[in-house]
Amino acid sequence: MSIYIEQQAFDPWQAIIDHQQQSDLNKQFGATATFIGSMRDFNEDADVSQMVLEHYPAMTERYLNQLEQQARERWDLLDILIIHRVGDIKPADPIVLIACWSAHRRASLDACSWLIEALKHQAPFWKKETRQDGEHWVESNTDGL
Amino acid sequence: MSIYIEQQAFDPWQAIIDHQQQSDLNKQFGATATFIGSMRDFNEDADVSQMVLEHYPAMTERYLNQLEQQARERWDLLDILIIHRVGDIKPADPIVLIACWSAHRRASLDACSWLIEALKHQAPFWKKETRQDGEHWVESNTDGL
Amino acid sequence: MSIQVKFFASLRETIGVADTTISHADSAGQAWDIATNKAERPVNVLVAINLEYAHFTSAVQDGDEVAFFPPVTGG
Amino acid sequence: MSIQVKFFASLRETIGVADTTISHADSAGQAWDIATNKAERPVNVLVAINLEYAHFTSAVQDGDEVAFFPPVTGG
Repeated sequence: MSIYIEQQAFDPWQAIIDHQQQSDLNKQFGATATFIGSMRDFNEDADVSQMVLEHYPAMTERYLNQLEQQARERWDLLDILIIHRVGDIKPADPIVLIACWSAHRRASLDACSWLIEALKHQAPFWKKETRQDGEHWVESNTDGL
Repeated sequence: MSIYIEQQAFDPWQAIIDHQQQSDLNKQFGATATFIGSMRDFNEDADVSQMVLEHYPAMTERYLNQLEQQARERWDLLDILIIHRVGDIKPADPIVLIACWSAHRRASLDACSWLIEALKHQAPFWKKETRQDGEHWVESNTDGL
Repeated sequence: MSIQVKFFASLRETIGVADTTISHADSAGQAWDIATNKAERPVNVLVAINLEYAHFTSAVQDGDEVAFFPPVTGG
Repeated sequence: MSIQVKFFASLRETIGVADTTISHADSAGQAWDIATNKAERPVNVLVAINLEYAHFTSAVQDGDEVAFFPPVTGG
């Protein structure tokens, strides 16, 4: 189980590959579900050229650990990897990675889906977008639809 | 949108990376959800040393195309990649990959979850496991729990 | 008239036939009886006609492909 | 008595303070009033005490860390 806050751009697929190789998951898991959220170059119909992601480090750490713990209590998971980017972010950069490994498919799929929703609603991160007309704090998360 | 039936072992992460680079998805998508099903070295409390995956090629192709079409009608998806392995399979080999790209998170997450369930219930693939006491056809899919 | 009949997986092994052509059948059930020499049908056998799921009572026509197989277990 | 008060994101910019220490407060609301010189509270401001979500009415004690921030927008 690993949680990372990344200051620099990261490759989510390589992070998954590395995590899988380092762990002792081999041959035990039958299911891997992942979610990656990345920066689009538009939001609410406005072009976004860059973004800054601020966070509350100590509380972020506590909440991501709590969410991971809750997921492990609720589903039968073999491993969880969570990575969240902070700092200056460019379009197409990955922002968040959630990967869940389990023996059977529903645990990893449902935990992955639950973790991204819970993270978005609870973890103290804030996005400020740079648009043509200046910098704007994103005021609230969308419902994901 | 791509569907592949693979006769040989494949690397699901590399397949995603390659697909993403070849497509014109860049900067448009904000969400990527993936599911990978892989072979465990045990099933129903018995050690499984190898497996053969048989399929009905023409019907498999038709059903995977139908499922992809249905997912695109139901959710606002930018791209779908489906890969399913057939033939001789060894423990830890990936069997199925489903990857969905969308602007917002729920479409990719919900489509990915729906596609693996629908594939498991409809697509004509069959597993034969080699255990210590011989070869056994898997008689039905689990409910994934 | 020519109808192609296919069997897959455990059913292919039980029946001992992967693929055969029969000269006449009105329904998938009749195709089963002719192709298997009236073998008993397993309770959970599935039927496809021209690559779409169907029933034993479904009509078949000249040129159709009728397939019989056990519950699917892919993914 | 010493209570650390933090502001994040748009609230940090509006208030003009990231981090300050106040010498006394009974509640998070009182900590807000002292640290902001009674600035008006935005309707949607969130409160955390010692890294856990709390309320403006929640009690604070010596050594506590009280944070105020807008709705979270990560992920």
